[in-house]
Amino acid sequence: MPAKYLVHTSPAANRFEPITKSGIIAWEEGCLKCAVCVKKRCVYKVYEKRGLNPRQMIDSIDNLCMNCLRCVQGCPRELIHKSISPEYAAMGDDYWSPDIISKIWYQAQTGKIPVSGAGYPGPFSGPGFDSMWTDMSEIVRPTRDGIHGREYISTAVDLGGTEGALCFGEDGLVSGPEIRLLDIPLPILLRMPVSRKISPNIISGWAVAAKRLGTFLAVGAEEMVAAPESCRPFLMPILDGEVACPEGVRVVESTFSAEKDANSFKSGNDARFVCLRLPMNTGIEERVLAAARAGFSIIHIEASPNGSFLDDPGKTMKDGIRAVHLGLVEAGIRDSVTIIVSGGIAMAEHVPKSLICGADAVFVDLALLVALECRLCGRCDMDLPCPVEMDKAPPPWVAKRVVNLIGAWHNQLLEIMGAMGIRDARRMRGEAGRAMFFEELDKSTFQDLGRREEGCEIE
Amino acid sequence: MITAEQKPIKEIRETIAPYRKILVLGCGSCVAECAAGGEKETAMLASALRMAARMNKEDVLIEDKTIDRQCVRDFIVQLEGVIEAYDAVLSLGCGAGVQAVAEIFSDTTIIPALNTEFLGQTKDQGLWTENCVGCGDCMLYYFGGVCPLARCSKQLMNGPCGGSREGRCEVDPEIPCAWQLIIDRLGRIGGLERLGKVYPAKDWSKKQGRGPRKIVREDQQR
Amino acid sequence: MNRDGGFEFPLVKRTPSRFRNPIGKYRLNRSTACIACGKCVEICPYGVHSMVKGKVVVRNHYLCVGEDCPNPCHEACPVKALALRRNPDFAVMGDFRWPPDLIVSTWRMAEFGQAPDKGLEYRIGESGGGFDKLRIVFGPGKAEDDSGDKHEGAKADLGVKLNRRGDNAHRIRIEVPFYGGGMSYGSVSINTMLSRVKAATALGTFCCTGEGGYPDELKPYDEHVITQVATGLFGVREETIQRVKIVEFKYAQGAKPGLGGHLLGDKVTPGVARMREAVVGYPLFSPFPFHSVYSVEDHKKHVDWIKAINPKALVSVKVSTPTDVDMVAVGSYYAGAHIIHLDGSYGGTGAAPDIAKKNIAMPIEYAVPKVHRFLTEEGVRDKITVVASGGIRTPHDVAKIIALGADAVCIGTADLVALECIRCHNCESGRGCARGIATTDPELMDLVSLDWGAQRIVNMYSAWCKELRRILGRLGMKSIRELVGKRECLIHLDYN
Amino acid sequence: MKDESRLKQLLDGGHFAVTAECGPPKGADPGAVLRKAGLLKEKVDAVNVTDNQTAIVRMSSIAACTVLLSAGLEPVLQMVVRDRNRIALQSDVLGASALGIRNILCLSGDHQSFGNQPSALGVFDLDSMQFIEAVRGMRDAGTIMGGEQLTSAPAVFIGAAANPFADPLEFRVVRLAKKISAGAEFIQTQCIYNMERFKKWISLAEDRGLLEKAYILGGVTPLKSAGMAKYMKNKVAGMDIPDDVIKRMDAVPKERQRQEGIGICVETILALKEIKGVKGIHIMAIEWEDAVGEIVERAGLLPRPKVD
Amino acid sequence: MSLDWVPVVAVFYCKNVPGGGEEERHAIEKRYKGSARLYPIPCSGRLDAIHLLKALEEFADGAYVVTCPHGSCRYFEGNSWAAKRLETVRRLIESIGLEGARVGMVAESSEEPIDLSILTGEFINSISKIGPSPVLKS
Repeated sequence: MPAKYLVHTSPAANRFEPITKSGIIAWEEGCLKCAVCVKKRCVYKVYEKRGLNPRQMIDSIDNLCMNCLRCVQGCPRELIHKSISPEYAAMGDDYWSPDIISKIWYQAQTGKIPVSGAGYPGPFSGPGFDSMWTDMSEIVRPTRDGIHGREYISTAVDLGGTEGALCFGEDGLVSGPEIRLLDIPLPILLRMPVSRKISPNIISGWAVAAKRLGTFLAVGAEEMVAAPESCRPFLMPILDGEVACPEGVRVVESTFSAEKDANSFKSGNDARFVCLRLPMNTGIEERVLAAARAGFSIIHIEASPNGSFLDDPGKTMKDGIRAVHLGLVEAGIRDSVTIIVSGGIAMAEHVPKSLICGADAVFVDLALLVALECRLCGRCDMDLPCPVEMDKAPPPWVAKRVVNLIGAWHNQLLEIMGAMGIRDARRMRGEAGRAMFFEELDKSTFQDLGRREEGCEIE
Repeated sequence: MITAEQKPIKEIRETIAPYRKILVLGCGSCVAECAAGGEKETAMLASALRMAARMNKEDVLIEDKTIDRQCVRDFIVQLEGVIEAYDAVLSLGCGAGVQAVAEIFSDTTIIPALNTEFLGQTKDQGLWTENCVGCGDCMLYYFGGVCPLARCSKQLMNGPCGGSREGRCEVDPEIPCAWQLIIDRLGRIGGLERLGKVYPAKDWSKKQGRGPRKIVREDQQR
Repeated sequence: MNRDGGFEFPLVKRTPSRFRNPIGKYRLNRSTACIACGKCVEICPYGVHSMVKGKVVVRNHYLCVGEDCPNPCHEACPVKALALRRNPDFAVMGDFRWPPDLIVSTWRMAEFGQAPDKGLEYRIGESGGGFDKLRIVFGPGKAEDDSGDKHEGAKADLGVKLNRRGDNAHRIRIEVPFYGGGMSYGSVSINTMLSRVKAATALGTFCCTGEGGYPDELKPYDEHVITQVATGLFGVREETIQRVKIVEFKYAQGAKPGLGGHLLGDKVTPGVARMREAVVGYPLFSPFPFHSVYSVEDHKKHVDWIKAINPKALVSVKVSTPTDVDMVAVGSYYAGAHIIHLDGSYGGTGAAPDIAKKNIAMPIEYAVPKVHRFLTEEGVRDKITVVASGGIRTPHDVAKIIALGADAVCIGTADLVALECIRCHNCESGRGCARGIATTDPELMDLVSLDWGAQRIVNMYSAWCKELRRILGRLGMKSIRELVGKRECLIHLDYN
Repeated sequence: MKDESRLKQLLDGGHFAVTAECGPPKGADPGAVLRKAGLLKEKVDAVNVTDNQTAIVRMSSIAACTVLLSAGLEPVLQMVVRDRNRIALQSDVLGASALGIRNILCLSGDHQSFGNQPSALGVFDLDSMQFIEAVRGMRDAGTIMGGEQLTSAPAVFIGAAANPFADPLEFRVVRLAKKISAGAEFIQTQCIYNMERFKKWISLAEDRGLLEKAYILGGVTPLKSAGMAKYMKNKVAGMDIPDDVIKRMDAVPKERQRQEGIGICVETILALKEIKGVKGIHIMAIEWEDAVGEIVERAGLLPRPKVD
Repeated sequence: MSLDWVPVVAVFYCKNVPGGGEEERHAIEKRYKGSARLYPIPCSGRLDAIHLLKALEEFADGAYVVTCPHGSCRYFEGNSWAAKRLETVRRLIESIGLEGARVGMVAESSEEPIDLSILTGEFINSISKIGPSPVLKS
C-alpha cells in the first residue's frame, strides 16, 4: 500500500503507570486463604502480577483490573470491593473526560483503534459534536474496502484557495493567478497548545511527528528553534506581531487583523502561505468572509479548548463551523479559502464531524500533550511538579506517541468514511446531508407524540 | 496447618548482619495462611530491613521474593539462577521450609526469620490454636475429637487434673480445659463410656526416639 | 400456566446467581453487638437474614430493598447492630444505557421471573434521551391494578405473525413479540448460544445464529433457529439454509453500522476456526457491504437465491439505520423480504470500534417511526413485518418501540445480562468474557451451564411478558397488535 | 525394717488415720527435715513428703523420706509425673521400696509454669493414672510396664489424690473410680472447706461403691490469715473456699486469725469424722507444722494408736 | 537539623473527607510546596501496610492517613481496618528504631470535620519537630 494511505505506528510504552478507572479494595483481614482463591482465578491475573509503583503509589491491581467483578462476587468473606479510582475520576474536566484522556493514552501507546464489546454505553446525545451522527451507506452505494486493501480511501486535503472558475487566455491556456496549494495526507495538523509549559524536547518530538505524518506543526516562533533543522518545512511558525519569518518554512500563521491586506503581509515574509488565525467569537462567519475577501486563503478558527465559542460557552464550535461554511458557500467563495479549526478536538470522531460541518482540516493541540501521558491536572500552571515529568520526555518517544495517536485517528477516519461510502476526504467537507443532527431529528420524531392530560398517569 | 510467628526484627538484624546481599524469601503456603511469611509479610519485612539498613548506613542489598512452597523441591528449584546472586537467604518459611531450601542450595546461607510454632487451626480472624502434636498414633476417636496430648497442659490421657475449674485450665484461665471439652463433647455425642477405662501409657516411639520420622509410600513414588 | 391458542408458556423456576455474592443495591452490616435474637430474620420480608448455627448472618444482601423496606431491620434491631448502606460495588457497575439499577433488576427478573417490586428502577436507563425520555401514558381512570393475574391485560395476546406477505412461505407466529438477535459462534460460547436457543424454543419464538456458522449442537432446535447470511458468509452452506424456517440477511449491524463483523484473533480458537473455515488465532473481518450487492436488484437476486434453496423459508433483511433507512426498507420489501429488521446504532453485543458504536447511523427510536411512516404511505406496511433492535433493554422499551411502529423486537444484550453479563465491555479480546458468556475459552465457557442459562432467559422473558400484559391491560388493549404505531400512547418528556 | 505399711495396717484395722504433710527444704541440710519430724512425731501416723511442690526445686522427696525413716516416722513418698519419664519413675519406685518407703502417692504434679523453673520441659510421659497402674503392676505382678519381670517386687501402699472441688463434679467421681481401678488403695483429697460439696462427692462415690474399695482421707489445711484464705481461693488451682469461711476469718483481728484458722480446721475434722466413708484425715499445714500437734489434739485424735 | 531540610509527608486520604477534592488537593500541594504528597484513595481500607512502608522507604519523612468518621465508611469497616494496619506499621518501624510518630491517622469527626489542608499542615508540623527521617538522610 502506498505510504500516503497509511500511517505507520509502533508501540510506545507508557513511561508512567497510567491512572485507570478501577479501584480494588481487597481486605486481607478475615481472609480465609481459600485453596482456590478468587484472586488466583482472576482471568486477568491481577493479583498474581501485583506490584506497587512507590513513586506514584500506584498499585497494579487497579491497572490490570478489567472490572469483571468476579472476585467481588466470589470471595466467601466478601472481602473484595470495587470503587472508581478517585484519581481517575478527578482527571481532566467535563469536556476532557477521564474516558477521553485514557483512550488517547491507549491510542498513543498502541497506535490502535479502541475496540470494545457490548454496545454503546454512553448518553443518548450531548452538546456539540455529541449531538450528531454520521451517515452510513446500506446496499445501494459504492463500496469502500480501503482499509482491507482493495480500493484506497484518500484522506488528503489541500491548504490554500482556488478560484471559483478557471480563466483561459487567448492562447487557450489557463490564465489568471497561479493556483498554489499545499497538500497534506490527512486533514489533521498539529499545534502547540497555548498556556501550557512545553519543553524543547517536546517541541522537537512533535516536529519530527509532523514530518513523519507529512503535516504541519504550528509552533511559536521562539519555540521553533528546538525543532531539528530537517523538520523546518513541516513547521508553521506562529508570528505574533512583526516577528520576522524564519527561513525554510512554507507557511506561517499570523494574527494580523483581517482588515490588513494579505498581500502586504506576505511581501514582508518568505513563506509562500499565510494562515490567518481568528478567534471563534460571535459573528465569526462575517469575519471569515471579510478575511477571505481580503485575500487570505487559509484561515484558522480557534475555539476554546472545550469546543465552544471563546466569547460564549453556550455556543459550540460545531455550529460555528457550519455557519462559517454556509456563509462562504452562499458568498460563492467556499473554494477560495481553506478553513482549519482548532479547540476541543479530543477524539477521532471530532475530525470527520468537523469536516462534515464544513472545515477542511483540524488542528490538534491539547490531545498532543495527553498523548504524552499528560493528565490535564493543571499542576504545571500552578508551578507544581508534573506527575509524569513531561520535560524529561525523550523526543523520539514523543514523536512515536503522536504518530500513534494520529495514526489511530486516521484509521478511525477511514472507518467513518468507509461506512459513508466516501473515498476522498475533500468530498466530505460540508456534507451535512450525510449527517444527522439531534436537534432536528429528535424534534421531528417526537414532537407530535401524545400529550399528558389531566388525570393521566405515565410510566 | 503449620503456624509460625515472625522473629523480633532485632534478632533478624543480628543474624543477617554479616551479609551484604540478602534475599528475603517468603512462602505461599502455611505461613502465608497464618500471616507470618506470605508475600505481603515478606514485602513488609524486606521494606523494614531496608529502612533499618539505611538508617544505620549499612551498604546492603535486600530484595524479596515469594515462592509457592519452601518445603517442596519443585518450587525451591525455581530459585536457581536467582539465589546465587545473594550472600544469604532470609527465609520466612517454617522450619521444614528453611531446611529444605538449605538442603537444595547447599552452598548458600539460609537464615530463619520465623519461629515455627505448631500444627494449628484458624480459630478466628487472627487467632490460631494448637490442635495436634503429631504423635503418630491418633486417638481422637476416644476423646471425642479433642486431643488431650495437644490441648491439656499436662498431656493427661486420663484427666482432668484437679486444677480444672469452670472449664478453664489451671495454667491459664484463657485456656479452655481440654478435658472439660472432651467430657462435654462425649456427653453430647453419647460417648462418655469411652472415658470409663484407664488409657494406657502412650507409645511415644511413634513420635520420637528413632531419629527424624519419615513416611514412605511406594505407591506414590515414581 | 398461560394458555394462548394452545401454546403453553414455560414455567418460571427460581434460578439464582452463579456467583456466591450476588450484587444488590444495598448492604447490611452486622456488628459484633449482635445478640443473635433472630428479630431481623423474623421481620425481613425478603429473606435477607438467616440463622446459621446460632449466629445470624446477612445471607442475601442483594434482596434488600433499602429505604423502600416496610419493615426495616436496622431500625427494629434491639441492640442496633445493623447498619444499612448503599452497596458501593453497585455504584461502580453499568453505564448510562444500562445503569446498575437496570442490570440488577434484569438479574432479578432472570432469577425470579418477575420485575422487582421495590428498590430498583427496572423500566428506564439514564441515557437522557430516546427510550429514557419516552413514557407510556395511560388514560384517566385506568387505575393500576396489576396484582396477580387479575388485571385486564393478564390474558392479552403477545403473539406476532411474521409472514404478512401471504405467500407460500411458512406461516409463522411467534408467541412473544421478540426473538433472539444474532450472536455468532465465536463471539459467544456454545453454551450461551444453546441457552438462548433453548429458551427461544420454550417461549415459542426464535433465536438467530449470527454470522459465525450453524453448529451441529443446535440441531434439536432447528425449528426455532434463524440462520444468518452475512457478508463474511462464514459457515453458510445450502444445508444450513435448508435446516431453518427463517433466513436472515445481515447487511449491517447496529453495533458498528457500515462496518463488517469483527472477531479478534484471540477468540478464533480451533473450534471457531473449524466452524468458520479460518485459521486459528487470526482475526476475522467480514467485509462491508455484500460485495455482490450494489442495488435493490442485486439484493433481490440474493433473496431469490434463498427462496430457490428453501422455498418455504421466511427472509429477513437486517439493516442498519442510515438517513435513508426508509428507502432501504421499501427496497427490501419489493425485493421479497418478509421481515425488515432495523438494527439501531446504540445496540449490538459484539466487538466494535468505539467510534462506530457512538457516531454512525441513527438510534432505533428515530428509525422505526421513519420506516413505519414511509411504509404506510407506500401502502405496504401491512405486508411486511418490522422488527426493531438496537438498545432495547426492558419490557417498557419493547412497548415504546412497538408504539412507535415496530411489530416486534429483537433482543441481544438483555439475554446476556440475564446470564449475568456485567457490561464490562471486555468481551472482545484475550480470553474473552471473564464471566464465561462471550468467550470461546473452554475453561471460562463452563461457567455457564445450559440448563441454568436457558432458565434464566426464560425467567427474564416471563417477567417481560407479565409487564407487557400489565401495560396492555392499563392501555385497555387485548393484543400487542393493537399497540403497533399507537404514538398517542407515548409522551416525550421534552415535548410535553 | 517392716515389710508392710503402717498406714495400711492402721486403716485395715479400722482406725481413723491421721497423716500430715511435710515440705522438704530448699537446701541440702537434713536437719531441716529432722526439725519438722520432731514436730510431727507421735502426732500423726504418716508424713507425706512433697515432690518439688508447686514446681519449686527442693530436696528430693526420696531423700527426705529416708531422713524421716531414720527419725522413726513413717513417710508417704509423693511422686509427680511432671519431672520424670516412665523409666525414671519406675526406677525410683524400686529405689524407694529398697530404702524402706512403704507408701507412695502418685500425682500429676503442679504445672512447671508455676514454679521457679518455668522454662523447664514438662515430661508428663505418663499421667498419674498410668503411673498408679504401673506401680501396681510392679508390686502385684512383679513386672515393669511392658511386662518384663523384676527380680523382686517393691512393697508399697499405693495412694492417689482426688479433688472433689474441681470441675466437672460428676466426672470427679468417675476419675476417682478410675484411679481406684488403676490400683489406688488410699486417697488423699484436696483441702476441704466446702463441706457441702465434699459430702455430695462422697455420696456420689458411695453410689458407685467406691467407699469400700479405697480409704479416703479428707484433706485439711489450717488457714493462717484471712489474706491466705483469699489468696488460696483466687490463686491456687483447684481450691474451693466458701465466702463464709473468708468472712469468718475476716471477722477476727489479725493476731487471732491463726487461732481461728486452727479452730476451723478442727471443726472440719470433727465433721469429717462423722461422714461415712471418710477413713482419716490428711493435714496440710503449709510451712506450719507446729500447728499440727494442736489440731490433732483438739480434734481428739491423740494419742495415735500403735501397731506392731 | 539542617536548615535546608524540607519535610515531606505522604498523606493518604479517603476521597470522602472534607477538602478531599482534586482542586483542593492541588491547592494543598501548592501551599505546602514540595512538603505534601497527597494520595486520594477510594476508601482508607484500601491502604495496605506496604503503601505506608514504601512511602517511608522511598521519599517520605512521615506517612499519614485521613479517614472518614468512624461508622461512616461506605464499606462499613474500611477505616477501622486502616487503623489496625497503621498500628502494625507503627510497631514495625519502631522495631527498627524509627520514631512511631512518623506514621499517624486522623479519623474525621462527623460533627466538626477538619479540612484536609489544615491536617496536612499539622502533619508537616509534627514531622518538622521530629526531624528528617534517618532512612532518607543517607
